[in-house]
Amino acid sequence: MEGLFYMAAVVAVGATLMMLTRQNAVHALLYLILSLLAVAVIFYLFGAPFAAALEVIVYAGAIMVLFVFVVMLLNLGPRAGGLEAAWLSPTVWLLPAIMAAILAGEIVYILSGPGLRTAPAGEIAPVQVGLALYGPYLIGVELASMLLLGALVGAHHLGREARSKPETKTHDVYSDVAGSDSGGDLVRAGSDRTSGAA
Amino acid sequence: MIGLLVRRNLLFILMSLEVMVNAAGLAFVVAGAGHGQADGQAMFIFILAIAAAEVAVGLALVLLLYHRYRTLDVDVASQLRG
Amino acid sequence: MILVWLIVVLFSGGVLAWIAARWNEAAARWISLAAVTADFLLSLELWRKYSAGAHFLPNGPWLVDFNAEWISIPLAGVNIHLHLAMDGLSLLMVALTCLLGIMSVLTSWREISQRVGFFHLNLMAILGAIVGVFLAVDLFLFYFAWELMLVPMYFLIAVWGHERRIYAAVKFFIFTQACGLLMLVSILALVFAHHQATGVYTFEYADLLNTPLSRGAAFLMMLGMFLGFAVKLPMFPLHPWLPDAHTEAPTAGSLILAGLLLKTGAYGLLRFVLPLFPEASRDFAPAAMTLAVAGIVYGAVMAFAQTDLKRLVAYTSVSHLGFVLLGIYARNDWALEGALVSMIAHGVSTGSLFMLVGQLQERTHTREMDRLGGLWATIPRLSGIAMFFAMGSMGLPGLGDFVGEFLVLMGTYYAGHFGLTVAASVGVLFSTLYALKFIQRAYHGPNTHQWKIQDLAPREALIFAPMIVVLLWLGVYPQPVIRTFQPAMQAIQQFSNAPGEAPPR
Amino acid sequence: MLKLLWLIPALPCAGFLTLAFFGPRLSRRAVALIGPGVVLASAVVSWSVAMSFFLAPPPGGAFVQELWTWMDVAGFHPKMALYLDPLSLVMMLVVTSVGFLIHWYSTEFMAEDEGYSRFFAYMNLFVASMLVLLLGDNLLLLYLGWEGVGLCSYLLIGFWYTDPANGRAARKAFYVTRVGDTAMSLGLFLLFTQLGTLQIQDLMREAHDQWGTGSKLATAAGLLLLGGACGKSAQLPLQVWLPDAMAGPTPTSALIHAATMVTAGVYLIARTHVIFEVSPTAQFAVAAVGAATLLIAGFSAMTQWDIKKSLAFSTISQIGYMFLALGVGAWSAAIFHFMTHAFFKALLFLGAGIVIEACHHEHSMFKMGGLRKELPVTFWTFAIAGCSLAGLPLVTAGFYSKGLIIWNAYASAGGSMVLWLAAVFGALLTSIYTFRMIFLTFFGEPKAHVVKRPGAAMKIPVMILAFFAAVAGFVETPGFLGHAHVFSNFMQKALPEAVERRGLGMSELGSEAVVMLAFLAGLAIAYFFFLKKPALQESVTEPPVGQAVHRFWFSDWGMDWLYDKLFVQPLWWFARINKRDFIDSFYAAVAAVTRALWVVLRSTQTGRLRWYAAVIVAGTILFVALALVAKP
Amino acid sequence: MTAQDLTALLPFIVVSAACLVVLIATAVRRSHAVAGLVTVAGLTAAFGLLPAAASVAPRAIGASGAGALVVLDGYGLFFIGLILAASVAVAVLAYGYLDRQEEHREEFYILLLVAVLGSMVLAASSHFVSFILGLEILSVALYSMCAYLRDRAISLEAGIKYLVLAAASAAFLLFGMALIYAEFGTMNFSYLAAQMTAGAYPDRALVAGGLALMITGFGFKLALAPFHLWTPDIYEGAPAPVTAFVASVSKGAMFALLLRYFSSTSAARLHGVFLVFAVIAATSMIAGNLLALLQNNLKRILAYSSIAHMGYVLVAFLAAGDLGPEAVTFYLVAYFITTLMAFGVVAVLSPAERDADRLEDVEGLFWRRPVLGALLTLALLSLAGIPATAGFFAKFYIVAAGASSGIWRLIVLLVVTSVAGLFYYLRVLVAVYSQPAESAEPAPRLPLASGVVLALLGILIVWLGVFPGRVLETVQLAVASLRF
Repeated sequence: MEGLFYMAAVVAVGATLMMLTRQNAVHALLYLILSLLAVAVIFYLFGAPFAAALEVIVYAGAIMVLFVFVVMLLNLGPRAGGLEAAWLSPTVWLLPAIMAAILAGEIVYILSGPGLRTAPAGEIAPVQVGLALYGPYLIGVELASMLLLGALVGAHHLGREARSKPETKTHDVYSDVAGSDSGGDLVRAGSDRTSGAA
Repeated sequence: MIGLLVRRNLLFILMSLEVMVNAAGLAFVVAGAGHGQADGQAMFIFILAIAAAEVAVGLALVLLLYHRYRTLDVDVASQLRG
Repeated sequence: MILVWLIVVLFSGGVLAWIAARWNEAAARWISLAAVTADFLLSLELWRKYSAGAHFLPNGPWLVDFNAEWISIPLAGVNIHLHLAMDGLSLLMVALTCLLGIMSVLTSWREISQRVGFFHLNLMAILGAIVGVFLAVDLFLFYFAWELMLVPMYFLIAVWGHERRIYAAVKFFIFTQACGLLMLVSILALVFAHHQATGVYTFEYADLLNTPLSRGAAFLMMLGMFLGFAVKLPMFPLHPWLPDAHTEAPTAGSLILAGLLLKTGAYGLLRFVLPLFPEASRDFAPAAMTLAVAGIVYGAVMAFAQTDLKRLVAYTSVSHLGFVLLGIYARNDWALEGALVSMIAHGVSTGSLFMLVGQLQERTHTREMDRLGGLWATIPRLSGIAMFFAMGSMGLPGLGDFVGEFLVLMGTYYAGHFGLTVAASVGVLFSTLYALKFIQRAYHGPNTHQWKIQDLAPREALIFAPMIVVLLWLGVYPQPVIRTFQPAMQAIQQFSNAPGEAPPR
Repeated sequence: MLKLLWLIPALPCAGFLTLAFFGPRLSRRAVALIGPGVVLASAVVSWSVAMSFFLAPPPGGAFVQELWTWMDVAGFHPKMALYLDPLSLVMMLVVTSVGFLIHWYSTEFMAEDEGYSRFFAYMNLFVASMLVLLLGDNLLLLYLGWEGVGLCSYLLIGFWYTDPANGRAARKAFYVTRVGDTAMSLGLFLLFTQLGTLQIQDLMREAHDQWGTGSKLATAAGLLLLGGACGKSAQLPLQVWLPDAMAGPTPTSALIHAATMVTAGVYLIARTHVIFEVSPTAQFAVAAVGAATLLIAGFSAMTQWDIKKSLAFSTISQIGYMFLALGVGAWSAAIFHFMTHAFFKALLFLGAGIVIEACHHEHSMFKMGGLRKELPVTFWTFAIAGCSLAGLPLVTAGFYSKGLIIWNAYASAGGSMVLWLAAVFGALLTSIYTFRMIFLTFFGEPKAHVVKRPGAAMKIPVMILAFFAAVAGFVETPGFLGHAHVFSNFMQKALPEAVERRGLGMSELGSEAVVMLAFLAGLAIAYFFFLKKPALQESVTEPPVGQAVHRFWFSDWGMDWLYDKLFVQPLWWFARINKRDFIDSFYAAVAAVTRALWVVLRSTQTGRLRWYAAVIVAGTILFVALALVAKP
Repeated sequence: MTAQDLTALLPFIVVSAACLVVLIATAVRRSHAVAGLVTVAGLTAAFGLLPAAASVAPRAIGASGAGALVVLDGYGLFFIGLILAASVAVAVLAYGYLDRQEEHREEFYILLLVAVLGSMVLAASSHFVSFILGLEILSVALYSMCAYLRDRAISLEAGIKYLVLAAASAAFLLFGMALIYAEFGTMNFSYLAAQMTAGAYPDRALVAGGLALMITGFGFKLALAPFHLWTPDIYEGAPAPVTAFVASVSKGAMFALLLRYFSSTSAARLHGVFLVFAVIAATSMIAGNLLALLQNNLKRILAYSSIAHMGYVLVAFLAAGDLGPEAVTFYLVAYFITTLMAFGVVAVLSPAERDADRLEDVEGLFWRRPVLGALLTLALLSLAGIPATAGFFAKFYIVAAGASSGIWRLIVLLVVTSVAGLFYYLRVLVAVYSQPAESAEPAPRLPLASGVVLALLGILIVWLGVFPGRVLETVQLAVASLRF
């Protein structure tokens, strides 16, 4: 159990670091997906299978796909590599690295306090999560749907083709992502799709 | 968080943002697991929704930036100063 | 109720003038003139009624009292009243305000030609705010009127001023506002100290009078309030705003600035600082008096050094107000009476000097003394009047200023400050320097620039005649003024002496 | 008749008001009528008051007429009241009479001057304020007259304002007198705070009761009053302004700088004599100042080429005599000398006026000469006045009054041999420069041809004054010459008697004899130097030492240069460098600092996204650290 | 979800419904008037329903195991009312403003309604989840609103900056919440308060760290000192009505939550947090006032002044005495009105292609458009704290609160910096009253609705300045309910 956790943690951190240093956007994306999967494993280990599943499906699946889609759309690929190199001179790295180190130190200090219970108390089944979602957090779900609606309308407005400049249509991708997430209130999701078409 | 400060490509900034939010989600799930409550995971789900919304608007902005300046370097868009 | 009328008449006059200006500008001037004269008559009527025997109302040394609910916050127990009250001191001050108000309207008859309506609105607003300051007895209302005074004055300087008006207006505003806020902090500290002692929030002057304060806290509060007033009465280190504000303000503006705004500072010291913090004022008195004398001497020397007429007259006000400050802090009967008389005399004499310089500027379009000279030949009557008021501001016996200065110096001497009295008398000597330089450069000497300007118009004579009469009357028979101020001064003395310490007779 | 006392100052005041407001519109004839007319009326009233005063002297030797209470502030209640006693009576008579004569004279002297009405307005104002000074019942009212007189002297000296030099002289006069006035006002404060009143009579009683002789307070008050007196009467430390005051028209010099104003100091000390009696040191100071001034002025007078300046110095020295008299306690002698001096000095000035007018405004005596034949009346009157000034024995008033003072300088309580010697040497100097003046202007070959003969209006006043200059002396004659004490008896009621001290080394006769000798010696020297062999003058002034001494005396013993360096230059220097008010720069500095801060902070707004993010992260790190470190 | 819960939530429901109606209406047929009308109607209806919700108050909704998500008490309702009123004003101003734009105009109203919903949730939230959700709804809507006018480069830039920085600060905020949740096991403010006051928590560092991280989130949203760098750029970049919304409603809602969070969890007593807030308040007052000194872009000046004003409110917040919360609430009311007025005038003046935010646009305004000039003067005077304006009494109240709890150093700093503040308000005033440059192009016609709103705001400023009594009572009622 312990070994698997540490291994997953190392993979996650390594993948993120690799993601940062890549010039090529696609490579970076792939590394990011890898780190997300590692995080999903950690979730599982902490007894949150439902969260792990969600992490894989929604996070790694939909959002990263979205990124890949945009990268493909703007075919950033290798061509942009040359530019990136110029921007990543070592001196640029110095200041942020120091800050990151200090912040990391602070957080480690905070976490090292006595209060944290390390061992997971046991598995929390998806049913409990579902009950919580539709018990006290019902309003949260409703609000999340409004949140996604706002994001949808905003993205639609911004993404719409400008009158003068050429542009590709990208907005239909979002609708299904937003739809799948909110889960419960399918009715609203349905209406989004229709508006998207207009 | 380092990506946010280092990379000038807006896309990379968005990706590092995603990592940061995800980290927070992880912290919540672990805390929830620690206390044996489902609240952590519920919170995680909401964080997912938030991340998704941010990404959606973020990428829309990326497209706009690309069409306007043909590049994703975020420092191009820094006319507002002083 | 008459007190409220005093303020309402002015403000409504201003608004009416602004509206009337839409159609014809002369109407605006007439309306504001009518408003101020009405107020002046009101104050005279009040004076006649109350100068006979100063009888007090039950709740303290007031002649007339008006109290109305204003802001009441039941939960927190804060209730601020619209409490206006008038005693001898404020009665005279209101009369002076109205008199100079009439003068300022008359002088700006021809000088202000564009945006007349807005000008008169501001003019009336300032006068109303000043009357408010003189009558307010509720500390919050006082502070409200005090801050309200600044804005119209700022507009007056910024819109109708001369070359560097923006700089001067902003400098004026920031100087006064900075110390005004300090005053606000000390007022609030006092209110909360009172709250701690008695458990009730009140801004009433009467209740706050005897709040038990620790020595250190009292000194700090007193200092805050003192600074708030000292900047208005340009005390020596805080005076640089005055010359700029005066040089750049239109004649009516500098008339009101010199005649009234400086008096609100002195009034504040008399009404609030001395009675509210008796011991602290007593400890602070020597320092304040030294600063006052420094102000007298420095003001006089600086006046001597100026070549711009208005700056010269501005510095004279610094010097004259130094006397007032000296008198206030000498804290005995003569000094206080002297301070009051010289306040009124200064208002009249410096006000007229400003009007004269304004007339001169209207005719010769310059204020630089070097380009003037030898005007006596072309405008003998105006020069004669200038000579009269220059003598007045020099403290020639027989005119108002002398009575004030003599009493102040006597009071200071009696209070045991021999050195200060000598220095102040040297200050008076320097006042001769600048007065004669003013006469010599502007009126005597050869007519180098062949000025051909027309002499005093009847309207202008109408302005200066009352001023000459008042100054002479003050010089020769100041008794009515002194008698009216007597009871108010008694009250201030009695408040400002720490219990047990006999008034320094 | 005494009730009309208030009319005396009121009449000239009314004259001033009418002339000031309606002057320009009135014709010259009307102005000539109003100006002197008013002063004549005032003179007539004062004579009638004097008559009734003699015939029915009011109880207690003084009459007080209260007009109104000036101010009443908790214990300090000066009243506007007029006080008449022998001292102020004599002064009043002299001022009004001599004033009228001079007014009459100036109707013609100023005939063609364009500021005609303005001149008479100022002259009337002067007479009015001088009368207020004399009749003032309390020191504050006296101070009012005092400053009024100072103002008029400023206005009149600077009368021809077109020439800046006159302006400067006028301002100098006013500044110096103002210095004196400040000292006097300090004296007033001291007196009031110590004795509780400024009403002169009560003041004198209080001073007598409360202060023992030699008390420090009395000395301080005395010295301060002496300071005021020196300022006004141009005595030693503050005498620089009188010679320059000659820039004004001659009638003003005659009226103000000879007869009346300059003696205001004498009047003040005489009026407050109790204070000086109480503190001998103050009294001695007065004597010392008097003696020193009369010598210095005497020497300077000898070296002047301008006739009016020479007369000015002679006035200073004569007032020195009066101060000497006051200093030694011979109060009535001082007033007696004042009276006689007023007559002959006014006459000398008027004569000089005629001479200047005659020689086409020529002031230098060396350019005049031999005017004896052309201006006979002027010559004779001038000669009488000159002799009276120099002290021609037995005939002239000057001899009696100066003789009395010189005798008292030795004989009276405060007197001493040194003072007496100084007085006698002064008399010698006086006769030298007087006769020098007479010989230079009236004798020798005529250098300037006479342009204008004096008209009747100028001749008659001069003749009347000449008569008084001669006759006025017999009122008070010394012991061996008929021993008439009319004047001193009359003054008895107001001023204490001069008390003889014991062990006198010489008799009054001896002192008078020595004075006569001095007069003759002076006459001889003057004759020998300035008429017989003019060449002799060069021989004295040629050698470097003589030249230095000459220049030193000429410039009023270098006092002018000293004061200029000591006070005037530093003030101008400070005014020049500090025109911009250095305190202002302090606030400008504050503004500059805030501006610099703004520039620094503005640079943080780079507009680059990553910089903003970096600042946020840094902020977070800082606050987390702060939260962790801070104690709970 | 009982009937009372629903009535309590009525305002939220109405606003969401309005948002959907606008969505559907635009889908059917794009018409600007309909969208605008529905929005305004929706908001006013929600405002109307407040008393109904108040009848049921105080209701804690979702009060099962995890503690109430949202609590509708007097305090929350007061702020919701304030937000709704302000949003109506913004909507009307936006209508006038957008009328002149060729952009699609209807989406703006949807985003506006979403943002309003977000801020309402914030004002009423008493749980981390509702807190973060409300914040994110508000922020996401604002990202798009800032970048709404897509053809303007500066709008795009503002949008990007706001998104990235808001997201980053949200991440920090979340992490802080996670730490506190890890420590206490509950996310509800009242439960947290109970545990914190009990002082039972072993791991002090964890809580302090968590709070510090959360402060970053608060600091960013309220544009307090170290986190203020984004404010001027976003204010200048975003269209004027959006800036008005950001400056007023979003800050107000956030401060409402801050006040609720800290006064309920009494965390402010922790010396560490008090010190942090004091430093923030001081730096924001200084930075805010100094940065604006020689600015000549009106919106940037107002941005910096809003930083400074938030510093002043923080001072009142730190004055925890009985007057503290009242002073904060009253100041926020006055601040809302004044900011809306100031930006409203800018919005009304701006032509189609760019915002009229340069000082030259305001040159001699008083002589060209006396009414607008007077209103702008009123706003500036109120910001400066001159008597007879709401700002004066608000500032007076803050100094009073500060004095009552004796935090003298901050009070003196407040006084000194507000004097520096005078300088740049006067600079603008001077421009308004100087001679109008002939070249100034004629300002666009004043749409009636915006005119009415601005006039109303003007009256409110004066009324609050002279007779604040009435409003003070309602404020006190609201605040009383805060300390349950």
